[in-house]
Amino acid sequence: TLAGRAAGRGPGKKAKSRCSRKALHVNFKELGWDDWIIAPLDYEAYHCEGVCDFPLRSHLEPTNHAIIQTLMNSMDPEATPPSCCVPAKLSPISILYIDAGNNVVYKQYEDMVVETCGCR
Amino acid sequence: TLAGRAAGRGPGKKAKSRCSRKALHVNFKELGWDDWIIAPLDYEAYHCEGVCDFPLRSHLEPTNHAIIQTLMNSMDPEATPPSCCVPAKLSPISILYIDAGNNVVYKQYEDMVVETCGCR
Amino acid sequence: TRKEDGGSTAAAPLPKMLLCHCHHHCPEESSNNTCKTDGYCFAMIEDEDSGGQTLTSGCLGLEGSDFQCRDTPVSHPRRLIECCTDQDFCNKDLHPTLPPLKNRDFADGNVHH
Repeated sequence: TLAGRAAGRGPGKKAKSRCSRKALHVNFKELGWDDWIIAPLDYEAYHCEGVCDFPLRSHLEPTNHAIIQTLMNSMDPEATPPSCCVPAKLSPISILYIDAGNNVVYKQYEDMVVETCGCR
Repeated sequence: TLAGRAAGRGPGKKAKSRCSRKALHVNFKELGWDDWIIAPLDYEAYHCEGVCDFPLRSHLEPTNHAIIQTLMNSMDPEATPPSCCVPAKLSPISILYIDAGNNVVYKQYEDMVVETCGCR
Repeated sequence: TRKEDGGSTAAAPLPKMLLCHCHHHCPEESSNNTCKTDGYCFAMIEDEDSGGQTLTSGCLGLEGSDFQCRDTPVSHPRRLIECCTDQDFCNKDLHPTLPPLKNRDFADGNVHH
């Protein structure tokens, strides 16, 4: 049906989820880090997942290399893998923790949260 | 054997090729672009391929997010995909081509050749 | 300028962002099927494994548009992309079509000797 087709789900074709940001809830307690991390004990980090297929839209900020690789992949998928969906912009979070000297430290950790995803 | 394991080949475990730069020869003629590109007609673009597993070595320049995602993946591979092997540094090439106005143009295209790969 | 016959103008810096109609895989923050770009709007028709065809449209960045708007005639599955930049939502006026597959004609008995 057109609707099916409109939503990228041609009859018989499993819906391809394209490169986008998805949830990734990080729980430091589950990681076993609650012995040194005071706060936060969890945060939303997100992650990037999905196919990078032609054409690579502008919001995925593809490099020229990613575009060339995507074209090569559509010529011969066996010979060349597609480009990969990865974080394009990241932001920091601050963590309160106890360091090796038993001091309480408040530090900003860069690149901890995905803001946008891209194909590279 | 330790050596086998050291080389990433645990017993029964298919050799996992770790994230590294691999060949990707781009032939503009094969892409059907020899009608607008004068030179070069081919170039070595390389591409990045291989697993990003724990620990992410320094030469892969992992972000904090990639490290956290890798740890979450090793906790529950089904729930969280690993980080992805992608170009970390790229370099340009210059192309001589004929534009829509039939002018011969010599232009530098950024990010056309992979210099190094990383896990993101 | 419209870019589907393989020509490309040396990209004069586009002063303002172009609005395009987007359908399938619009950016997360987009609303009512609209996206924004410093490059081109596109429309693309693509064969599906099942025999049907999919029409998609959206925004392409300026970087790489020389390559994406030319595409390669050797892609699998078959597809045809058309790009434009002359006005906002110019891709609403793009209607790329794919010629019927040759062996399909044979299969359908449409081959005339």
